[in-house]
Amino acid sequence: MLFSPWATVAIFFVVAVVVALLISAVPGIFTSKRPNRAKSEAYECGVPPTSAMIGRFPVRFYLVAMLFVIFDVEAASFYPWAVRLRDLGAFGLMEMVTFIVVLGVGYAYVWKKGGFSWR
Amino acid sequence: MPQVPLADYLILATVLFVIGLVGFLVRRNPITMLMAIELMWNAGNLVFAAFARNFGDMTGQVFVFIVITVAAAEAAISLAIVVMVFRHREDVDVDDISVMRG
Amino acid sequence: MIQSVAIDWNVIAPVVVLVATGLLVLVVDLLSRSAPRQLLYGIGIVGSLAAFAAMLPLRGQELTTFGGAFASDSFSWPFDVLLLLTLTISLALSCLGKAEDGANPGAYAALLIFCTIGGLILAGATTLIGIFLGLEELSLALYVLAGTGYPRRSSQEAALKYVLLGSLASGFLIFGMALLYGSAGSISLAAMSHAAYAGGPLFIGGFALFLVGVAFKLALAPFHLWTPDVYEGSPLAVTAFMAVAVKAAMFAVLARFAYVVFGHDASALVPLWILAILSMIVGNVGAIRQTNLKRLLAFSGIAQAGYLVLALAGVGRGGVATLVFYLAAYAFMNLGAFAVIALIGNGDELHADLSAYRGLAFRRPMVAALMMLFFLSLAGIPATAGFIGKVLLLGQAMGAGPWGVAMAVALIVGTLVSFYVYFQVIWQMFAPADAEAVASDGNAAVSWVAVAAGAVGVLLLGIVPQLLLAHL
Amino acid sequence: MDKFAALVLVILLLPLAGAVLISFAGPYLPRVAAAVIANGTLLVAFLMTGIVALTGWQATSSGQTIPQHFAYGTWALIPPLKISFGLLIDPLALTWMLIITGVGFLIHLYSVGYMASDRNYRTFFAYMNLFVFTMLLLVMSDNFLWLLVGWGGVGLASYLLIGFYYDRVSAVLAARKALIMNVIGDVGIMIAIFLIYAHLGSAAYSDVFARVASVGAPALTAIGLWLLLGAVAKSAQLPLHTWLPDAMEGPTPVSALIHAATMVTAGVYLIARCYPIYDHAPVAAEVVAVVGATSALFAATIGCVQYDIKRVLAYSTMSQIGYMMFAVGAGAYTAGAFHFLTHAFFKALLFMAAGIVIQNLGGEQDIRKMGGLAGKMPLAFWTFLIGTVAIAGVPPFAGFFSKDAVIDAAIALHHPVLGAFLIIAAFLTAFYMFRLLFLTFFSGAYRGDGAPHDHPMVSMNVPVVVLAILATVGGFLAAPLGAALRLTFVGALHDQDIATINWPVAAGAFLLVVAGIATAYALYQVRPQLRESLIRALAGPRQLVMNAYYLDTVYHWLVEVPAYAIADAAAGFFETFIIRAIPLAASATAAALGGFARAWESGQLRRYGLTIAVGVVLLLAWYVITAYAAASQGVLPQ
Repeated sequence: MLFSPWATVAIFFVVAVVVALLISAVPGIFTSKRPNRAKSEAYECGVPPTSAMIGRFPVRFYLVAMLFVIFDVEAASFYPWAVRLRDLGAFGLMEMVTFIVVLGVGYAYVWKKGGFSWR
Repeated sequence: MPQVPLADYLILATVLFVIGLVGFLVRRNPITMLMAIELMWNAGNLVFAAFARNFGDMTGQVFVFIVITVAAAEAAISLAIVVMVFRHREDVDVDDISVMRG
Repeated sequence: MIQSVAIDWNVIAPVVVLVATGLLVLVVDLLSRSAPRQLLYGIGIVGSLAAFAAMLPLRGQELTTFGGAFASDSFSWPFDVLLLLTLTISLALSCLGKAEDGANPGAYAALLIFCTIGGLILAGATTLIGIFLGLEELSLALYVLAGTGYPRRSSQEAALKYVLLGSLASGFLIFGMALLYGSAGSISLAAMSHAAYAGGPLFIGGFALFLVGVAFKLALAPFHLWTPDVYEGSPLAVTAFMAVAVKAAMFAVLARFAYVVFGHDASALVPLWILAILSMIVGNVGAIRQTNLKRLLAFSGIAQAGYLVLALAGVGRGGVATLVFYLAAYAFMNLGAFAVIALIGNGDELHADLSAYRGLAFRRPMVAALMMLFFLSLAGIPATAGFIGKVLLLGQAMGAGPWGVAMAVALIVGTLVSFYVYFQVIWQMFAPADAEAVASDGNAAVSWVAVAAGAVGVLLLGIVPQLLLAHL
Repeated sequence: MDKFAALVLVILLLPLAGAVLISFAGPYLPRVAAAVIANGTLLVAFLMTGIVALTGWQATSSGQTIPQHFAYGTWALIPPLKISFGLLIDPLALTWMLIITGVGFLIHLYSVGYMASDRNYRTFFAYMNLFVFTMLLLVMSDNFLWLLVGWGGVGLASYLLIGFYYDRVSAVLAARKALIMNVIGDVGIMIAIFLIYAHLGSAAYSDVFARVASVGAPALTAIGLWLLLGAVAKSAQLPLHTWLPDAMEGPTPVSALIHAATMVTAGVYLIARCYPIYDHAPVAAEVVAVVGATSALFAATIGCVQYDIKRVLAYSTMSQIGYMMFAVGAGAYTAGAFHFLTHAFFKALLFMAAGIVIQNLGGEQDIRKMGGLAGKMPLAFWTFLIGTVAIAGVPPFAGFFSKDAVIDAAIALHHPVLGAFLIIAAFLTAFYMFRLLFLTFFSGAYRGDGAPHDHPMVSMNVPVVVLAILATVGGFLAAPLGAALRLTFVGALHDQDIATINWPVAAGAFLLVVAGIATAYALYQVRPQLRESLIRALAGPRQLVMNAYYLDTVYHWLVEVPAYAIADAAAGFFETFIIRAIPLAASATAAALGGFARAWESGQLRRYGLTIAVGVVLLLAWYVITAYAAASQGVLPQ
């Protein structure tokens, strides 16, 4: 009974959850917390900070990062396709053309709407 | 090379998954929460990959590939939304986002 | 070693048409300096109708393509029709003067269309990959759409909540799918039925997590919490779309999964029955004191999702017919109600507030009468589609053992509670108007078309249900 | 759908189309348009019904068979219940259809004049057309469910039309009373349908009647009695008749159409339609016969002492329907239908002639304030006279033949006591109708206040004259009607031929009729003093009868008073402790739950996430626990 697959799975889950919780909690438990003013100040290379630490987001960086991530990962789809291009033949070519057209329309749209301009 | 047993992968994946979940629940910065979610998704990927290797079957790996692609799109969209929401706010704390309730 | 992939273009014709329409909308928006948005949405509507035309020859056929990964069969067909209907009406409502589209109509229309494509894929998916891709396409586009009212803070908030919680739910879904894959050794649902027969922790754990992902999208309690906030914050036309299309597509998935995987033994679905009962309670009770109609309809949608689960109780062809019938009824009455909200305010979000309806029966008797019709149908009053739907659901549940009976009881009790909710709205319309009543003089023809479509649907299905039932 | 099926469907839907058109387009149409639509739809429907009837007649007499049953598909399929929509157009239904559309058209025409000055003119025609539609649905349906729809529909139309003068309290009360009584009957029919469905597994006539023989007599008797409850309420038979006299509050055309010619005979139709059930349930049939004959006599006695012209006619209607009920209860279905036919002619005629009198007297209905009107309103007098001799049963007018057919049946089918009731009722009918005639048109000079005037209106006079002709010659329809109905009542056990007259019985009945007329003549024309002394001598019984045997009072004490007492007690106790407490508790619970649901809906994203996580844990826990439970019972999968 104890070694039925269900018992295994129960133990398995308990272990996983406990380990995960432990890992999450360990830093909180073992770190020494002695905050002082200097520690909680923003680090501005030794110069006293001039403004609040939590400021505006650097939105532009995110924008570029997002676009990069998307197109980067889409580009990753080319690899398996390229490896098997010969086997896939004309069908594979057509498929990739369709894929690129769809991507291209999206790309053109982003461009036109000013997604790439460094405002 | 000794084969890593399937169960180890599963335990690792589950640990990752729960860490992601806990991270989602305890963090208040939406970016961090998104990272936690990515961790959960990738825990799923790990399971897929582990089973695919175990079965010697490609579909699991294809699935991983697709999940990664979708995850990229999802990350981009989430980031865009987070940026939109926090453009005009002082700090980034999801607990302050509760105009609607009840 | 690579088998040539034979694609039956007829099967995916509706999807192809919609993809082309979405791209066309984007291109038109790109090329013309100032295309009126009505033109873009008009293209979308035409594309939606074209996709419907492409579906007509598929009716009654049992076809698959992509090596059996995508099906167009008598099961998916009615769901596809509902999705296209919803797309058409949402696009129509988006044309209204005050409708929000984030000042970016091309992207807005394209996203609505891509959402629908996701729904079509979901309805036809027979493998986990199809389900995942369809679900994500639907969701990702909806996350953005929820935020298209972004000058409003509530819309921003809706998008943020939806995307974070939605991704979290997807995390469960993926992990669950991975375990299902592990239990079955394949991603096809047909293979999964063997694993289901064998039971076992991998399969059960996988299914439980999969169920979480699906229940989240269906807004089944306790995974429903996002629903009222997201419905309230999203632009009106998007809320209408979300309410109907997501439910239709997700119920297609859930039903296919239930029939293919649990066709022989539905005992593993018991938690789903519990979620349904919980949803009926939470949805109806939560709606009691809402003052925002979108929010009220969100809670109502939670309860209706619970009702819809009844259709899956008990196995048999009747279940799918019941499901489709109630979904159609639900689509008509919800789209109708949203169309009325859009009608009187010309798409303005202010008119989602209940106070805008005080005295409507005296200012706009025809509009108030139609709104009353939709709410009577939601309440399940005879001669409306909602009534017949509930009768069918009860019939389905009563033959499904003790859990079915429990759900039937919950449906009846929930319906009684919902009377209070819905009649309060009707009561408001007949209450004397405030002096500072919001102007409600919107009269656009396009919203009338949507309202009329809803009204005709509700009445026809309510009076002559056989019109639909005969074809299911 | 073939041509014939479409034609029949159009007959049914035309009045509905008229009602809808007048209702929705009415305010934008001139008054005359409403009248034209209402009359036009009915005239066309009547002509089409005539075509159907003649086609059927020709086909049958040349030995062919034509379809009687038209199926239009399934209306709803809610397994295992299947409700189809179809029409059954057999001679029985056609008899009723011809009267509904034909007499209905004449009464519509009459209303054009009668209602000319009413401010709710369009509403009136919309209601009237609605009534015709529902009545047609009732008789044309091929199953019990649509019959019930029509049955409820005519009740609704009747309610609307009795309360047509809604600013009169008495009219509103009368409408309410009629509705309540009718709903009692509706419930009876519903229960009957449930029983039919439970025992016979279908609600379609064809299925039900085919399977009747396979069901035991007790079940059929129960079904028959529940059906009878509906019939009694709708046809104003004992003991649910008290709404009919009050229903005279409605406009006179309404009384003529609904409360004389058509709706009140729905009970007769129902029992004739269900003849296989009653043939197999002799007890129920006997009850029908007893109710009918008793009602006939009962109402006739009351008719002798009433002073309101329309109330006299109302009681006479109840009495005549008693004849029909007796006939169908005894098994002489054809005789019942025949009496329905002639009664529709002469009773509609009487009401419409009375309507002319009432209108010319400025709304006066009390016959004590009439008198001597024969010369002043010749057309009304002559037509009323024809109606009177027809209903009294003077040959060769219509009533003679049909009433004789019923009395013949009573004798032939060995109902001596009930037959005696009917014969006495025939005597009384002759008496009270001629009393009415004498008091209204003769008995000295005019006794009313305002001067009587005669406004001849073509639209009112034409239908009256047409009906007068029909009331005169209607009796000769016996042979064709009998031949036609033989096709419906196939295999009926006791059905009687109506075309042959049992002359000794007829002569005896006629003598009684003459005696009745003579008595009326003696008391109201020749010797008014005798009448006065008779009234003094019989003051007690007269009081009893004048008050309709105090049945209203009995109901008041038996039903209303206890009901109100219970209600008061309930208000005192239940209301405080239970009725008010339950909603309070319910609303408190709902508010608490609602508060919980709203508090749950905190707007806090991370709490939503936490809820999801907890939900997942509970879900997994459920599966693990159930798996362990299954494992401990040794049925663990795998």
